[in-house]
Amino acid sequence: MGAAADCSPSEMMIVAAARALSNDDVCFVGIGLPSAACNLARLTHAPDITLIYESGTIETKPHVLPLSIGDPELCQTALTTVPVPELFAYWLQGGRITVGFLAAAQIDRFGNINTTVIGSYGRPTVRLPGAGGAPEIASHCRQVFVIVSQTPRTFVPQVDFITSFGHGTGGDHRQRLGIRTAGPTLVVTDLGVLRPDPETRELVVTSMHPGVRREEVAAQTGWPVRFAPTVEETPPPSAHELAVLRDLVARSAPAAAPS
Amino acid sequence: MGAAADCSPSEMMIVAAARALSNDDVCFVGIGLPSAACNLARLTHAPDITLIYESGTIETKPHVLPLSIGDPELCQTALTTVPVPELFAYWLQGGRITVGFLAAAQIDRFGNINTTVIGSYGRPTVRLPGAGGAPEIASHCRQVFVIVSQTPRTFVPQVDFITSFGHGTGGDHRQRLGIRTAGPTLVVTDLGVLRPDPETRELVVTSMHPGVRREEVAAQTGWPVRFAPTVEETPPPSAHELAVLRDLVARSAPAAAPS
Amino acid sequence: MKAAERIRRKARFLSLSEAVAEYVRDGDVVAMEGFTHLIPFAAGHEVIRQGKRDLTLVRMTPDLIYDQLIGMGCARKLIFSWGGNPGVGSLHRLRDAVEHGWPRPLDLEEHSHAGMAQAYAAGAAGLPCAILRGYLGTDLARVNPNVRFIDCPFTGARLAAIPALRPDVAVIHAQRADRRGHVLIEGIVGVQKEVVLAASRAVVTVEEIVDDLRASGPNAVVLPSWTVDAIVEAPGGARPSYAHGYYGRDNAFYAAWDGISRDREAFLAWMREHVLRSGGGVRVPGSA
Amino acid sequence: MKAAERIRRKARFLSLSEAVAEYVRDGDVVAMEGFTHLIPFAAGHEVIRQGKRDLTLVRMTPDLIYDQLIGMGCARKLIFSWGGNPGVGSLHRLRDAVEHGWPRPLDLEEHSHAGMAQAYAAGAAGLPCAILRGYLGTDLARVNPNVRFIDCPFTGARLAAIPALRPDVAVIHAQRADRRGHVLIEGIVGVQKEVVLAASRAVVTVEEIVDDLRASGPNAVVLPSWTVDAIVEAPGGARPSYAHGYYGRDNAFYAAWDGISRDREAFLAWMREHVLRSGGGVRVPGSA
Repeated sequence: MGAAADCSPSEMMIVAAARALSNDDVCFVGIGLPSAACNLARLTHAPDITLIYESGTIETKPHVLPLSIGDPELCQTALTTVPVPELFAYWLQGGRITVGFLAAAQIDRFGNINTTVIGSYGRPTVRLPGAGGAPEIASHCRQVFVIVSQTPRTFVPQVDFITSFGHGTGGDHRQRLGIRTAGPTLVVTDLGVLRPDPETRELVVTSMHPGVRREEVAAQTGWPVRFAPTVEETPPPSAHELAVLRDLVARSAPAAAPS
Repeated sequence: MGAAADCSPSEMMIVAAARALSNDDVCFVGIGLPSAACNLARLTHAPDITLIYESGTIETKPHVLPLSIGDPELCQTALTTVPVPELFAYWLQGGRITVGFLAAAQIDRFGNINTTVIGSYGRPTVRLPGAGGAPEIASHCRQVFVIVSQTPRTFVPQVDFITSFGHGTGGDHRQRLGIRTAGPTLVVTDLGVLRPDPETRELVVTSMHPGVRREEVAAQTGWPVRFAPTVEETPPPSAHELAVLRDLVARSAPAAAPS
Repeated sequence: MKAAERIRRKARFLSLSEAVAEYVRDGDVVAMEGFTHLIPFAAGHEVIRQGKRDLTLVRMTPDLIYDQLIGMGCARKLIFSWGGNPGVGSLHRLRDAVEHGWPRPLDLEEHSHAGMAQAYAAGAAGLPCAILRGYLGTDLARVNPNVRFIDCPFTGARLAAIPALRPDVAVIHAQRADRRGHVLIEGIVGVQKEVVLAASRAVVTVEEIVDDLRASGPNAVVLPSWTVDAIVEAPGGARPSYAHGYYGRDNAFYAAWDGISRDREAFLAWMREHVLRSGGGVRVPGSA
Repeated sequence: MKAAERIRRKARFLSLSEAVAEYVRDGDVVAMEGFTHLIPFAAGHEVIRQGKRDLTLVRMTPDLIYDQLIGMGCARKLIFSWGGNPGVGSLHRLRDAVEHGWPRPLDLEEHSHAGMAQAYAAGAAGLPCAILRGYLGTDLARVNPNVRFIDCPFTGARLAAIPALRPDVAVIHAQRADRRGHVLIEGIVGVQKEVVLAASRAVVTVEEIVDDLRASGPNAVVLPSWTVDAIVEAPGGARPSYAHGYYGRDNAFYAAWDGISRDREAFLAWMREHVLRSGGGVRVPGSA
C-alpha cells in the first residue's frame, strides 16, 4: 500500500486516529470525528472491533456514518440494542469498554475536556451542548482517545469548565480522586499526536503529520507546548486507507461527513 | 347461582380469598394457595385482573395453575416478561401493585409473617425456605392479603422470625418505620376471615365460614383471638365458583393443585 | 415534582389536543423523551399551539423539539444532559435563551447522560435518589447542587447521588398500541419505559392502534395499559426524528434547522407556517 | 469475591468437563443462575463429578441443583433468598446441612429476592453496593450484617444497602449461541445477564450452537461473545427445569425429588446412579 498522493489535514487526522484502535477493542464512540475514525478502523485493519454508541446500540456496523448518536443505521446493524440506563450502568460503568473516543471544544494541557461553556458558567459567552456521556466515558473506559483540530482556541492552558476530567492538575490527580482508569492517553489532531508525559501527565507532542513544522504546532497551541525527545513523523495515509475513508464519507449523508 | 352442595374447607378458603380481589387490581401473586385464589378470581368475577409473578411475568393468564413461580405457562401467556431486577425495582418497589397475595408458615396477632425458621435462627428446629419476594411485597404493595390454614402452629402470638413485616407490635408501627402502605388488611383461612383492628392492628375475626363455631376458631388460634362486634357468615361458594375452581385444579398438574 | 401516584386505571384513547389539554398543565415538570429515536414532535407542537407556559422541561437530549418549545417561550427551566443539534451543531433557540434571555430567561439544571439516565431509573423504581460512580473531578458537580456525594457503607468508596426524576407528566411516542391500550416500543428504547413509570401522568402518541401488538418475542418492551393515562394515534408523530419499522430520520431537516433557527424572525416565521397554522390564539414571543 | 476483570477476549468453545475444570475452582464463589427457567443442571452435575469443594454457592432460588451440590458436600456457604422446592416443599439436603451439619455444616447468608436481584445488578454495574427501599422491620436485617441502612442525601429517607454481588464465576444455561460466541436468552430471563456481567469468569451452556442467533427483534437479550469465557453445547442441559422454545419443565420430577432427597442413602444412591456414573473418582460424603 503506497502512500497516498495528497490528503487533507482532516483526513490525516482521522487516519492517524483509526490506526490507534485494535481488533480487540471495545470502543465507546462519540459522534462526528470519533465515529469516522472508529468506523475507518473497522473497515480497514480492525474488522472485529466492537463499536458501542450511547444510544444503546452494541456491536454496531453502520454502512454509512451516522449523523446522530442514534441514527436508524446504528440499531439496524447492531448485535443488540439496550435501554440507555442499562448501557451506562452495565456496559460503561461496569468497566467493559477498552477505549472511549471523544471530541472536544476545549482541551487543556492536562487533557481535561470542556464541552459545556466558553466563559463563565453563569454568563457564558458561548453555550456549548454540554456533557452527554463524556464525563463517565472519561472515567470508566480503560483509556480515552481524543480527536480534535488543533488551534489556540481549542488547545488552552486551562479549560473554562471541566466537563470531562482528564488528568486534572497532572501527576496522580486521577488516582487521588479514586479513578482507576488511565484517562486520556492519546490526542490526535490535524497537526500531529500528543500523549501525556508519564510523570506530569502534561500533553506532549510525540508525532507530527507529514509537512507539519514545530513552529506551526507551537503557534496552534495555547500553552508553551513541549515536544518529546524524539518526535516521529506520522506515516501518511496509505492509498487503501484514503480510498476507504473517502468511500465512507461519500456514501454518508453530507451532514454526517466530517468537513 | 345457588349455593354449592358441599365443599372442602380449602375450597371455601380459596373462594373467599378470590372474592376479595377486584377487576381493577394489579396483583403480585405468591405460589400455591395465593395463585389458586388469584386465578379463580380471574376466571370468575375479575376477568381483567392483572396478575404478576416474581419471575417477571406481567399480566399473565395461565390456563393451569403453575407449580413454580416461573412455569413455562406463565411466560407463554404473559403480556411481557421482564428481568427480575426490573420487576422488583420498577414494578414492585415502584409502587404499581395494588394487592400482594402471600402465604405463610407462621403469622402472628399483628400480621407479621415468618417463612424463615421455626426456633432460633442460629439453631433452627425447622429451616423454612426463607424470604423470597415477601418482605418487599409486604412493604410496597398498597395492601397485602394473606391466605393460610388456621392452626395453633401457624397462628402464633409472636412469630419466631419476622420475614415479612406486617403491623409489627401494632398501632402505627408501620408509619413509624416510614412504610407508607397499608400492610396486611385481610387474612383468609380455612375457618374464616380476620382483619386488623383499625386502632391496635390486632387481627380480629370478622367472618366465619358456614358451619364453623367460635370455639373451633379460638382453639385453632395461638392467642386469645378476638371477634368483631358482628361476625358475619361467609357466603358459601356458588355452584359456579366451585365448578370453575375444581376445573382449574383438575386440569393443573397434580403437584400444583392445592390440597 | 410531586410524588407520583403510580397506580393508574387503564389508558384512555384521546385526540392529541384533548390529551395535551388535560394532561399537560402550565407550570408542570414535563419530560418528552425519546433518545434520537421516537421523539414526540407532534405532541410537542400541540403543547406549543396550546400555549402552555412556565414548563420545566426535562430531557436528556433537548433536540429540535425543545429548541422550538424554548424559542416559543413555553419553558422557564431545562433539566438536561446534552443540548445540541446532533451531528450539526448548536440549538440556537436554546443558546439565545441562555445567552440573551430571549424570549425569556431559562434556568438550567445540567447533568451527564449517566446521571440523568439513572435518575429516571430511580424515579421508575420509587427510590428518592440514584447512585452512580460519576461526576468525579467535573465542574458539573460544582455548579449543580443536585449532584451530591455519599460513601459506600461497605467499602467507603465515594459515590455520586442524584435526586430521582419524577416528572409531573411524561410524553413519549411509540410504534403502536393495541385496543386494550398496551404500548409497544422497539429499536432504540432510550429511557422511555423509565420516564413513563417515573411520571405522575403519561401521554403516549403512537404510529397506529392495532388489534395485535405484534410484540417481537416474550421480552419485548411493552408498557401495560395501566401504566399510561392517554394514548393518541398520531401517525408520523415522531418526524423529523424517526420510528423504527415505520420511517427514517430526516437528517436533511436536522441540518436545515441550523439555518432556520439562527435568526429569531426566521424561526418565528417557520413556526407560524409549520406549527401554529393549524391552531389559533397562540401567544407568539415579542408579539405581546 | 475478587474484583472482576471485566474486559474479556472472545468466548472459547469448550466441552463441559473442560469448561468446569478450567473455570470453576475449589473455594470459588460460584453463582449458577436461572430463575426457575434455564437452570444449569448439566454444569452443576459436572461440578459434582469433578468433586469441587469449599464453594460459596450464590443463587436466588437454590432449587434442586444446589440441594444436590450441598448434599454432595461441595459447598461451605450459601448466599440465597428462597431455598425451597418450588410448589413442593423443602429442599431436604439443604435442611439436613443447616439443621444437622450433614454432610458438612453450611453457612448461610440470606437476603430477600429484591435485595439479591439489586446486588447482582450492582455487581454488573460496577457499583460497590446496591440501594433499595427494603428489609424495613424484618429480622433479616438483624441476622445479616451485609444488610445496612443509609440516609438519602436529599430526602433523609432510610434506604437499605447491600454489597454488590461479584462472583468469581457465573454459570448459566441459554437457548443458543452463534459461532462467533454471542449468546441469546429469552423467556424468563431472571438475573442471567446481571450475573454474567457481575462475575470475574462466565461459563454458558447452550441448547445449540447455530449459524444465525435468530434473535427476536432488536431488543432481544443477547450476551456478546466478549462478555463470556466459555460456551458449551449441552442440549437438555437445563433439565429437569426447562428451556423456553425447546422443552418444558419436568414438574413430576420436582415432586418426586421430595421423596428421593428426604433420605441420605436414597439421595446418595440416586446421585451415584444418575450423576456420578458417567464420571469417576468422586469423593462421596461419608465414604471417607
